[in-house]
Amino acid sequence: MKKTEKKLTIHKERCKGCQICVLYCPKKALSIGEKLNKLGYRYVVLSKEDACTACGICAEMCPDVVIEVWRDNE
Amino acid sequence: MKKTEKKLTIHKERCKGCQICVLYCPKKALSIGEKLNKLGYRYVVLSKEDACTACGICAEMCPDVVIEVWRDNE
Amino acid sequence: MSSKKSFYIDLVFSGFGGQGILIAGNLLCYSALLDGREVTFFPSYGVEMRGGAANCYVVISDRQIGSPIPSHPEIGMIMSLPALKRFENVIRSGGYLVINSDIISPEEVEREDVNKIFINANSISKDVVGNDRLANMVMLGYIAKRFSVVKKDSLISAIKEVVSEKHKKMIPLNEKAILAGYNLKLT
Amino acid sequence: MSSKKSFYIDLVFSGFGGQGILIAGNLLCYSALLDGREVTFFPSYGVEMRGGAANCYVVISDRQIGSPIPSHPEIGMIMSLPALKRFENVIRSGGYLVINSDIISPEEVEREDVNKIFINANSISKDVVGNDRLANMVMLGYIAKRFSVVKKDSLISAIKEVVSEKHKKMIPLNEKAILAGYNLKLT
Amino acid sequence: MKAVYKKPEVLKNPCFHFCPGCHHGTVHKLVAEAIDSLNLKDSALAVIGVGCGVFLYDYLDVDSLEAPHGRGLAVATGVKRVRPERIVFTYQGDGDLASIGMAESVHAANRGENVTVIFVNNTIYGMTGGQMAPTTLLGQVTTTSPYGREFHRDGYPIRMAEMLATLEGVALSARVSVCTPKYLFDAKKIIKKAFEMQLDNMGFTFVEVLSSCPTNWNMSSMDALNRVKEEMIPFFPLGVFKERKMPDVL
Amino acid sequence: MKAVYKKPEVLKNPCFHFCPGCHHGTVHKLVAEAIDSLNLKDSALAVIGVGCGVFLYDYLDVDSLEAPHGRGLAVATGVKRVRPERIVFTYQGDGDLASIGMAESVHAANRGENVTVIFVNNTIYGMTGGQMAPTTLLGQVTTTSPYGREFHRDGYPIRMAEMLATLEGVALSARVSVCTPKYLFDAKKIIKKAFEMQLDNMGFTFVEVLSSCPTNWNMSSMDALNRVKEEMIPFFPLGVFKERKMPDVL
Amino acid sequence: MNKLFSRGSDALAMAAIDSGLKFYAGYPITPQNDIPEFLSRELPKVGGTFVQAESEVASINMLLGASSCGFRVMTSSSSPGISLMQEGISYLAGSELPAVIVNVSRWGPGLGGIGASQGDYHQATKGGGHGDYFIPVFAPYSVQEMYDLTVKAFDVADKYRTPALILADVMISLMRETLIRRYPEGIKPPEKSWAFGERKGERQKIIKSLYLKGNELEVHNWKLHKKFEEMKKNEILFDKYLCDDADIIIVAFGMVARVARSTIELARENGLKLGLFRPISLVPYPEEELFSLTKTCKNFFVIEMNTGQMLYDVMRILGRNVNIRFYGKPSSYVPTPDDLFNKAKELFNI
Amino acid sequence: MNKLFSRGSDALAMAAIDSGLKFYAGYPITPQNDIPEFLSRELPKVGGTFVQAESEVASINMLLGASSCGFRVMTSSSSPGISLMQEGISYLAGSELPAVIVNVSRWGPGLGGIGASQGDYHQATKGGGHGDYFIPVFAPYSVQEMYDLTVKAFDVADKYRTPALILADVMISLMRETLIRRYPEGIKPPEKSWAFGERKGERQKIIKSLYLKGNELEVHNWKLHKKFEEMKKNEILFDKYLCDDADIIIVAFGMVARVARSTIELARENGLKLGLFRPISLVPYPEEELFSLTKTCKNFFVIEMNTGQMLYDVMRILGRNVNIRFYGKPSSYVPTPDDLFNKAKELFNI
Ligand SMILES: Cc1ncc(C[n+]2csc(CCOP(=O)(O)OP(=O)(O)O)c2C)c(N)n1
Ligand SMILES: Cc1ncc(C[n+]2csc(CCOP(=O)(O)OP(=O)(O)O)c2C)c(N)n1
Ligand code: SF4
Ligand code: SF4
Ligand code: SF4
Ligand code: SF4
Repeated sequence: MKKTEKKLTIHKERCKGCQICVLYCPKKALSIGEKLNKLGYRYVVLSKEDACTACGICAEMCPDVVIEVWRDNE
Repeated sequence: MKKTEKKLTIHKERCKGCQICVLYCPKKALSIGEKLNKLGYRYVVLSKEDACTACGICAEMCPDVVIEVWRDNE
Repeated sequence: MSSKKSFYIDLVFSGFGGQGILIAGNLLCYSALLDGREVTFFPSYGVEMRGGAANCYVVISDRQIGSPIPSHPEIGMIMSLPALKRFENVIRSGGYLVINSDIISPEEVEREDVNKIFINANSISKDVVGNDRLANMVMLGYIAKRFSVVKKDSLISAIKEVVSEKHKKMIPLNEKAILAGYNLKLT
Repeated sequence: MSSKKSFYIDLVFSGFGGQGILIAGNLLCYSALLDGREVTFFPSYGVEMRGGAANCYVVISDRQIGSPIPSHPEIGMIMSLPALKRFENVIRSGGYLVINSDIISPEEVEREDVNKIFINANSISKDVVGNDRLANMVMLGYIAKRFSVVKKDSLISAIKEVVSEKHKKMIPLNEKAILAGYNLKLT
Repeated sequence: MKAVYKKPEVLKNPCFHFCPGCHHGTVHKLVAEAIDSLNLKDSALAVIGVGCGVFLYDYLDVDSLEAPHGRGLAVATGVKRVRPERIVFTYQGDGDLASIGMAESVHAANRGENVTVIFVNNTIYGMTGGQMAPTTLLGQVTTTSPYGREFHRDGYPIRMAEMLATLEGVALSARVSVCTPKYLFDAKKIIKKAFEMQLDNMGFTFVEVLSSCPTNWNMSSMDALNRVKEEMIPFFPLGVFKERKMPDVL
Repeated sequence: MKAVYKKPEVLKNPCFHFCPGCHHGTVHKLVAEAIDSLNLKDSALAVIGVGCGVFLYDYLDVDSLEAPHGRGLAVATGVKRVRPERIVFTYQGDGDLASIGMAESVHAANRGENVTVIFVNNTIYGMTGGQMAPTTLLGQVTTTSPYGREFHRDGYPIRMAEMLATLEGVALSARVSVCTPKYLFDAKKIIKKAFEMQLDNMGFTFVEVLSSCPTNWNMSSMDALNRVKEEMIPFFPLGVFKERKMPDVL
Repeated sequence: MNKLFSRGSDALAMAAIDSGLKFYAGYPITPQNDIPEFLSRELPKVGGTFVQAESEVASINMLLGASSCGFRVMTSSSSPGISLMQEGISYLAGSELPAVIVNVSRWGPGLGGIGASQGDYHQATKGGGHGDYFIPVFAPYSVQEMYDLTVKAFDVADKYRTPALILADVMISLMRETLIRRYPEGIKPPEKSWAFGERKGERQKIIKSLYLKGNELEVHNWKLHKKFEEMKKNEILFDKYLCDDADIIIVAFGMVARVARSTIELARENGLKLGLFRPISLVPYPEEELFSLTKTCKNFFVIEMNTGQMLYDVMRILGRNVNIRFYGKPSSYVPTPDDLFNKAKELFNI
Repeated sequence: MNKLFSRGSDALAMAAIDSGLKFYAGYPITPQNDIPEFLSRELPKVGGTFVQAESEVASINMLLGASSCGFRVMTSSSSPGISLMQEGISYLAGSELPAVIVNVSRWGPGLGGIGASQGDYHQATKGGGHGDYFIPVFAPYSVQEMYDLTVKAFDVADKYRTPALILADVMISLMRETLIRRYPEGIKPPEKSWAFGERKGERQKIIKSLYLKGNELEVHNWKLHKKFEEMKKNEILFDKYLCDDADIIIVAFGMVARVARSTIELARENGLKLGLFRPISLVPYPEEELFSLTKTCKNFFVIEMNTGQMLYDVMRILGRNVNIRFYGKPSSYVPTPDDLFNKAKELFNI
């Protein structure tokens, strides 16, 4: 069985660091990084890439449409 | 037993001939007369004085406070 | 009515609703229009809706008319006691109160400096058309003639303008009542 | 500052909420009042509530002050990147951008016709008071001295006006931070 | 001789300008009776809406304040907040209270202002000559619904007593009628109770009175009376929709 | 690769001006998703109230009309009556819809205007800086209730979804939240249903979305999220309070 | 030719229908109820929509919605109701949305009375609403003008994308006189590409009055002001009567101007040369036309049914070198020709 | 002496409290929220009532209720909200009820913007509401005047039984500068025997604006007008700065006048004799005082943050024999002293 391909696009310049995605990620794969983006916020990073199952919940919950999630599982 | 004294005061100049009192008089003692008052309305008259029991319903129902009812029944 | 001095006459019609007050006023307007005059008609209005009252003003002139509500009209057609009370003091001094004496007794009128004309219009209506419902037309006919307001022909031709489609058959009766008033001789 | 030409200076303070922007602005005002000058203070406002931004304008003069919002202030105290972006083009030509270089890297500044002064205010604050929370005071101290805005004594005495009752014990730390900025020598 | 019925004291002048058979007169009487019986002549303060009831001060000997059309309950709020000792009531028609005044009515109710509302619902705009009201029944012909009220165009007749009863701030919400002796006696009781509750600082008290407007319904008084019974009551059921037994303390 | 989640098509510019953690962004997304999924980009017409959502047109690629504060539903009525083929929705805050706009809101609902309302209830005035709203909870401190909302002075938090559900003209009245994934998915469904019902000419559809305003609540996004769950939902229960299954024909 | 004996309000409503009115919203108020009553009956017959709104505030905002869709829209009310519309009128102006607003004005302030009055002149002409804008205002003085100026108002509203006001009074509205119902040829509503129609993949349209960025609101304000300057060039209406040789020129509008005509005839019969200047468009005001009269006449007599409002404009326009007298009557009884004649004699010492 | 470094809005709110404000009702709107926020905190402490109303319409009507009981009442808002109050203001005027209304005006029309503007001059001074009335209007230009003129407004409101308006702007409202908090001695609220108090068997009191019988409304209207005439005699406030020898006199109010002072200094340093005339009471306008300047000066420079509103009054007052120039800036950026100096040179060709 081929491994499911997945991709998380984080539009970091839009992230406001609210942590809603971090809270609801079922795998705790996300966290807030140290660096500031142009808006002056510490933005989210996918800190445990392997843990991510591309379930999309982070993206659904993000108020600022920062995250897009893709999967290829034929 | 002394007969109950009663009195109906009809302020005929205020009567607008709406007939509400006539309708609700339980004894059908009231009726609308032929003559016009100063306002131009045919006003109510106590046409069956004896029938009246001074129950006061006509007065209660009259929108224009035309009728006052008195009774003395000690 | 001289050719130099322009023609101008103003009237108020007043009574209860149902007495055809507005119809009478309107009929006079249409007649005057047929005579080629300028006409304004102004119905009463008030804050209170009174079941009772109905009034209107009519001004007829051969020039453009100023106010359609004359402060002191010359002629009042009075069909109820409240109407008398309301307009008695409004008629101009030297003007005319034309009063339906079947409804208002002469002693109700207080003013001295106006001319009072009493017409038993209900009775006349009863006489000529069988009921008192056209008292307004009787009064109007009289006024039209007495004060040379409009031409007789115009008055008659205008009836159809104010009688609604479904009451068409009433036109001849109206005509009768008007003529009764028109031909009325009062002393 | 000559005795003939009147004294006038206008500044804008800008950064994130929490950086003490308004406190710095206010402190400058109270100091200038102690110097006996006319002062106006104008806080920013906007339709949007942004968690982030905080700005204010301060004008100090020895005459009655016109607009409390100068169109092109001479000096900008800049504590965040958005602040830089917003006010960079507002400072008057030949004016000064005083920038916290611990937050904004020099290459972010685009304008050529203004003087740029970079202060590593967070680091200095850390050095003198143990944390970076008084970077605002470091910057303010520098500005006060560099542009002869207010007297040192006034600046120090005014601290108590802007520090709330329950933070009283912070006064000496504020003083330290201000003096650090005041005594700063930049090349 | 004792009076079985006599003109209420506070009714200084009962020569109402209302049309024959109009229930505004009846409602004026009932309010006057309540004021008499609770001895409120000095303390009552009427806030009068714009509608056929606008001349209430000509009839009732109580301090009176005329509110702009629809704003009775904002005005009453202003009065009651600074003169809590006065017994403040508004007298408003359905156009006034439920159409233009909807926001002020709902919010005063929601705030639980300690005032009493006498709401005269006659399913029409009386004073202005018979236009459609928010309470006009479906199918009812008015001068601005010449083809009958149609819900797609005009919406539904609104039941204020029920709607307001859903609000926490409301202490009493009731609908009464004065079209039969029995209903009238009920109405009398409820109106009195509303004032009593205000005296007890219970909060917002609201009495909707179904009323006739023979003139603008184009009906005789008798037919109008019947219409209240046959058409209005079925749509606007009588009753007490909410009655708080305790003052408003959480 | 297939998108598990990608930016809705109609969301032309997701660089929201909203504060960190503000649910306005989430609600904008959900509306955009509904428009995408029902293919309404060309037919949707937004009537935008005045509040933090006032710049909706900067984000959603739909024809947009700015209404005066509180008048969204009067404006939407005007639009829908002459352009019934457009799918009209209002986007309004609690100050806008439930305070100043109360009369317009209740009457549009009562008329059963065939429009959809997205009502963002964050218990506060966001745009103007945190004043008390009609939905502010008891005890809540705001800039104009510095000692906490007190019902005697300020009235009760008003439950719009429940109140409007009592009106005949309303086809759908529901309250949703976006504070957890489960609630968010429910919200998504309801918002879509509201638009579908408008497409089916069912009448007035109303979706109240409980939302956070971390800035004016003086809270972190996380605490704000919690407040929605712990304080708001208990007072403003989620659910569908009315759903008409048939179009509005008597 | 369609010659009728018509009520002013009906004439206005007919003009609206002839102009292609699509949407009317209004709230009852005396003395203008004939207009909504007429339209509730007639508008549906021509495919228009009549809505009785819950208030005047709702009415004007419904107009904002319907107008944004490119249709001709109208509301009518009377003074207190017009006050309630001021925010909405300002929004219409700011959003550049055409609409016709009819004020059958009554007597204020407050609930006042329902008689005729000209007490709303200031409100109508100097922006009752907030912000820097003017809207065109027309003042009919006959049943015919109720028709003609309504047609004009729709035309101007569309042309300049602005709300336009008809300032009428109860007399002209309730009275009946002859009316020729003639929709002028050549007047056509313009295409409204800015309005919401079918979108069909076009660019998103936004209609708003909020301008926050940079100086865009300043630009917008000047744009609105330019419209007003354009209107001054193109839309001025006035009436002059026997001004050429007049020793005293009456300046009056609406009902009063009507009475003044009779006064002038009366005066001339008595050897006194009076003339009349009547602004028909109150905004834009016929300033040049009025001022040019100072070449031949030094006496001006302003008459209004208020305590002096248009007087402010007349003083501004004529300056201090002529003799201006004022007679005000804040009363529901329109003065008679005699009244005015006597006043003229009294105030000008003749 | 209580010398503070205070925000304009706080100064105003303090003045209200010092004047004995008993009831405030208002609805949030930028940029005047500091006033209700201050009062919601402070008013209860002195036994007053603060109500956040559901709207501006409700606010003004709550004032009507509370004022009828004889207490000092106030509301505040900004332009769109003030438009919504116009009906209520007209009712207050008609019912002769005192109240203070604060307009921290913003930029219209419509939603417009929140910057400083003087676009509401017409609305404020020429009756945004219906009917024939004027209300006093005061325009502060400093934090100190925010205090002083609020005290004045309460005083005038009571004295004439009229609503009074403070026309402020966002700059003066949000800025801080020094304030001396001094309630003037000798100013006392009058007894209000007309108001609802305890009745105690007295005659029924009726407060209303409906006058239907005979000519009672005419009488009432003239009564209101007389008040205005009285105010003209007693309540005019203005400021003159270096007018005596001026070649050009700037006429400006509020914020702009403040900038103009600096302009004048700048100009005089450059050898140009400018002066300033600043109306502080916009209603009643200092007409005589302004006109009397034409004796010594023929050049007048009107400057406003709008496209020309007070200009109408200045033209009316000065007439056509002097040279009037106008510079308008409907923009949230208050012009600088330099701007005005340059404009003066340009417009007067110097
Ligand atoms: C702002 C405003 N709009 C409209 C009116 C006109 N108006 C007077 S009374 C009234 C409504 C009357 O109906 P209702 O409130 O039901 O009372 P009723 O006369 O039937 O008792 C209206 C619309 C007004 N006075 N003010
Ligand atoms: C007539 C009027 N009054 C007041 C305002 C000011 N105002 C703008 S938005 C707003 C309320 C914002 O709160 P809400 O509607 O709850 O939306 P939020 O910002 O919380 O999303 C107010 C009062 C206005 N624009 N117009
Ligand atoms: S939810 Fe969105 S805005 Fe918030 S931290 Fe995550 S990615 Fe950033
Ligand atoms: S109820 Fe009254 S008004 Fe009616 S008929 Fe009887 S007495 Fe007359
Ligand atoms: S119009 Fe109707 S409500 Fe008004 S007094 Fe007459 S019957 Fe009563
Ligand atoms: S103020 Fe509140 S509602 Fe407005 S954007 Fe910020 S968090 Fe959202």
